[in-house]
Amino acid sequence: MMDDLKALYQEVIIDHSRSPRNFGSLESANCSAAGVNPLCGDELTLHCILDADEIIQDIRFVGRGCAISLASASIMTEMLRGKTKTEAEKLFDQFHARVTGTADGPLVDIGKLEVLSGVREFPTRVKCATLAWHTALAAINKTDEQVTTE
Amino acid sequence: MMDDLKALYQEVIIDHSRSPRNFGSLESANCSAAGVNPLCGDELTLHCILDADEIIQDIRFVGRGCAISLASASIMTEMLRGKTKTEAEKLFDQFHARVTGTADGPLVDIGKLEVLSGVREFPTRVKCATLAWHTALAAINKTDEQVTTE
Amino acid sequence: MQSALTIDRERIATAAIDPTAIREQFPILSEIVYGKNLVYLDNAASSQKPLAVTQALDKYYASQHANVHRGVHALSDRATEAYENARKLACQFVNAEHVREIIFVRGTTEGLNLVASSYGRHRLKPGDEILVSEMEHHSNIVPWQIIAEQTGSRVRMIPMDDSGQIIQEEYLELLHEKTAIVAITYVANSLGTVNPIKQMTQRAHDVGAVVVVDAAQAAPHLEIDVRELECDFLTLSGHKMYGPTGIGILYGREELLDAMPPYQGGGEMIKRVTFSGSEYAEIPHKFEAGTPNIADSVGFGEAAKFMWNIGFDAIASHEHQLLEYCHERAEEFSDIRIFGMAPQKSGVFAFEIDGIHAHDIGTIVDREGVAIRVGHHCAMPVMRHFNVAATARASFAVYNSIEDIDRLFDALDNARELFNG
Amino acid sequence: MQSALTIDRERIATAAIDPTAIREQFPILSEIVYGKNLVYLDNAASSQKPLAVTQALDKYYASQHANVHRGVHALSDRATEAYENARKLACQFVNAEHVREIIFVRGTTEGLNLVASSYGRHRLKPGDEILVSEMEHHSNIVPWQIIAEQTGSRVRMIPMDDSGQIIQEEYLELLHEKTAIVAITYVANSLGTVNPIKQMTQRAHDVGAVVVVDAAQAAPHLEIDVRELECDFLTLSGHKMYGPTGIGILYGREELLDAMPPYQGGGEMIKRVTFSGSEYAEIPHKFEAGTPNIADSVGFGEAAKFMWNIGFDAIASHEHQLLEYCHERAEEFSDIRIFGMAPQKSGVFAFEIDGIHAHDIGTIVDREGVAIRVGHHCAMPVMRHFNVAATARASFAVYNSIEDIDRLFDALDNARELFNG
Ligand SMILES: Cc1ncc(COP(=O)(O)O)c(C=O)c1O
Ligand SMILES: Cc1ncc(COP(=O)(O)O)c(C=O)c1O
Repeated sequence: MMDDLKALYQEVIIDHSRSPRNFGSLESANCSAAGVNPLCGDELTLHCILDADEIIQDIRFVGRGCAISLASASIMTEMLRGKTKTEAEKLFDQFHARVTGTADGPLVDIGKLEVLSGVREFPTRVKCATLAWHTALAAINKTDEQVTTE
Repeated sequence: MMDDLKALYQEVIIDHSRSPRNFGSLESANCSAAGVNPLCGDELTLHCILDADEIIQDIRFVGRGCAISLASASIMTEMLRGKTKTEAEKLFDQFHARVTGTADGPLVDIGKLEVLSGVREFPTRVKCATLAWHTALAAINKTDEQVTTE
Repeated sequence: MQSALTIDRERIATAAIDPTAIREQFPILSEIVYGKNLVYLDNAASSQKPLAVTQALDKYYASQHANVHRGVHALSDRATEAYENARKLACQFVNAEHVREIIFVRGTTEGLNLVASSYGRHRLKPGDEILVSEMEHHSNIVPWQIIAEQTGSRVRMIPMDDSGQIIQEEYLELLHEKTAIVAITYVANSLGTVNPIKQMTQRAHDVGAVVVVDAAQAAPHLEIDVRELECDFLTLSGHKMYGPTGIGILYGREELLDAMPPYQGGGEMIKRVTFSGSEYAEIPHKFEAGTPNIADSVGFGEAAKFMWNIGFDAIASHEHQLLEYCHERAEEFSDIRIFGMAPQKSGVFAFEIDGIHAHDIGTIVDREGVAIRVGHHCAMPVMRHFNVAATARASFAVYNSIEDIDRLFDALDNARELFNG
Repeated sequence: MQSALTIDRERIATAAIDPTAIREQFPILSEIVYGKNLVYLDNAASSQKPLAVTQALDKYYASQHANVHRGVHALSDRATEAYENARKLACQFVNAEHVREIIFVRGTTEGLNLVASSYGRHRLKPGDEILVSEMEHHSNIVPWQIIAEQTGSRVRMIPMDDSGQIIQEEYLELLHEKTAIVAITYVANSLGTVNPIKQMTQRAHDVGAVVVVDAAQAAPHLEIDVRELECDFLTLSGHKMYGPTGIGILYGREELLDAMPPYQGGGEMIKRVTFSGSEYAEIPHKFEAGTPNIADSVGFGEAAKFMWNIGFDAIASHEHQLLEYCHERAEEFSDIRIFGMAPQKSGVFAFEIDGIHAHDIGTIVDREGVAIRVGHHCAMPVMRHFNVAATARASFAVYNSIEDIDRLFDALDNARELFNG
């Protein structure tokens, strides 16, 4: 089988997709957003608690989707807890550049998100990898509108 | 110049188109119809007097058009005066078959209409040659609707 | 159904169609993707085009093109003849009585919108009902929702059962004197179900409703006969039946089309225009405003001829064998769930695999050169019925072979390996 | 204007364009009709297509086709990329700011209907006024009449003078706070007049009206810049600018498109469909229901490149010289009357000959291989203005030459001979 498929579907990804972390609702959330990937109809709802200093105190999601989108949501929630809004945005930019292959200059360290960089070889799946992120940014920016990856 | 053009634009045709016979309105008409050739926007209105025996007592037209349509209207009115409705319809069928080249069997005598048979070589102009006829038949059949050659 | 071991390859090999010979007419089928020979099983989304069709386009542009209908010069005459001849072929394709009952549209979606907007606006009153089945493509739902909102009428859903068949008793229950329109698909794109159109039409006519048939998925597989079906409107897309993109047809019964207001306004569809008002042309021109898609209409006619040359019986039996083979092979695997088990079913194999999202399946088989469609197939209510977000779908055309299906099943093994180790 | 004797053939010969070289890219121009070499002067109705365009169609079907947007397989990806790349080219073609402001439509007629129906229904109130000039093509009149009737608004005519120019004072008189929409053509197809769009747009904006520009006849000749024009909507047809039939574009300002309801409903234009209601996708997809005309969009992009390669300045100056030459040659004849004498005029030569109906002229020159258009040119109000039923019209493209015009004038002599000889 092809290496790029193996790079995409690493064990970590399969694992996160089967047992997503921070999966569930968050009663006390003060910001939420829903995202939809019109490509496959997958939907994802994101809840988080943003404190007065714009620090993400807690973040959870519910929804269904392909392995890539679930793993991405799962890993993202792990990484965003404790980050400020600005840090979250910056991280997304770095992540986005990595999965679209548009990063220039030396590779920055994106931590655990690294496991998703195989998406680079699958342009049609970039939307799956970024859906959770778009939704999270909409939530913490308190954009009411539903997010789509189109 | 090409022979078929000369056959189409015979002197008789040019003459009829320049000085159409039976051109004008007919106050006492008991049936009328308007026809339009959407190809060029030409319009023609036909008036006639049909008596109790369905004989065309008088027939006149007004309108404007190309040489073919004016000549056809002019010659038609000359020929239809005195004919019965049924005779008119039969003559049209013969004329139509001649100008579309769909007549089978030996050529019937269509009298003066013969000068228009050059239209056969110009399929896009059949509508011009038959507009007056369609309108006349609509009039004597008392069809209210406006006629078009489409 | 037979078990996998007894698959009768010989029976299949003696089918009326030789896909290898047919494939030569489709240059794209020789494409190599990721180093593999392409296996194209996404035909329900859009089929590939034979050379006869693309060459007809070339020929049209190289020797016949001009604008149609209003010219007296030679090319305009040629173009008009080519275009109107395509209309005659389309008329034969659905066996309509009159050529003027055929309107060229962009595709099924436009055909349905034309009927919803023009017939709907003319006919629907507040309180009227439009029945739409649960298995419709979005194109046969959304236009009705839009016109219902504008006219105060109401869209009601005819439910289906878990085999993917319309529940006829429920349909009869829903039908009553308020039913103005019944909009149903001939073949369901997400399930393959072939609906009993004739029977449903008769019942609809009993209560005075008109029937609009979405034949997008029927056209590539079945011989369509609007007179036999007795339907009032029927529409289909060229690009799903070996024809070019951008063209399709709408059939409508003459009396209905005559009574309807125009859909779009412009050149070609008028008799006379003044600033105090305009008079409309006769059908079909009343519904064809503007310069039509002349070249692709010609290509559409060529696609119809391509299908006639193969023959509908041969097409149906070939595709049926592919479908049976698919079902047989699926039996080998306990992790495959098939969507759509209607006895009357055309060449669609929709499925999911336990624990692997359709989207991932799509990506994995793609790397083996196998093109299938994954997602909601523009049929979200069907997905909701089965409580899934997406399914995987392989759909067949005359050029597909038993080997193509084996390639699909081999590729599915890769997915299992990646996900289940 | 110079007299015929002083025609500067040298000046013409040194033009930036060599029609002979260009003609080789158009196979149809080698057609023989009635034993004569074709002279195609019916470009305003529809232009011919260069090999670059037809080859792009072939290439698309032979290596890239699948349905767009929703597939994860390789071909679907190629098709989507080809289609969205065509949208980028279209965006550059009209110099729009955002790619999402470009909607693919069948042609100008559909573009105008989309705006009339969708923007019109959203915006027009009883008593509102829509201003439409006297020189509009029917496609820019009838859609407004239809929506005016549905919304209780009113279409008013902006008159033109006998040179074929919009009377600006009358336009200013008509503009007031009830004016919701101004719909004007950039170039008039029956006269060649180039209208002062930018200036008219500014005046319309002063009273809060939006401006819809019909650029069908501008696209083949002028560099279009929606930001410079400041118009709100602009639409054009591919088939008049060397592209395939069945495709065109509508540009609309983002805020306006965002606020408008969809035009057609179906696949591709939704986010989510349920029987209790549907949510629509973002622009441009909201306005592109159903499978788009993918191949012809790609062909459209290729046509834009064809024009860029030649260059708009070269195109304009070449066509201007042909027009001047036509006017000069017309001066030789006292029986020719020209329609359209605006100082700003593009490559349209509309005329009549004393005592010979346009229709007869068309037939006679056709037999010499010369294709011109005769009739009302879908501009009946213009015909009424000049009190004629029909005119003859020669219209130019980059492949036309001075010889073509000589051939036309020679053929006109035949008409005179038949009628007066
Ligand atoms: C000025 C003008 N507007 C609109 C149209 C309609 O264009 P289409 O027929 O391509 O829709 C035309 C072409 O006939 C035209 O010349
Ligand atoms: C059943 C059905 N109806 C309608 C459509 C819409 O057809 P198109 O996209 O060609 O307008 C499709 C195709 O996607 C379909 O499968």
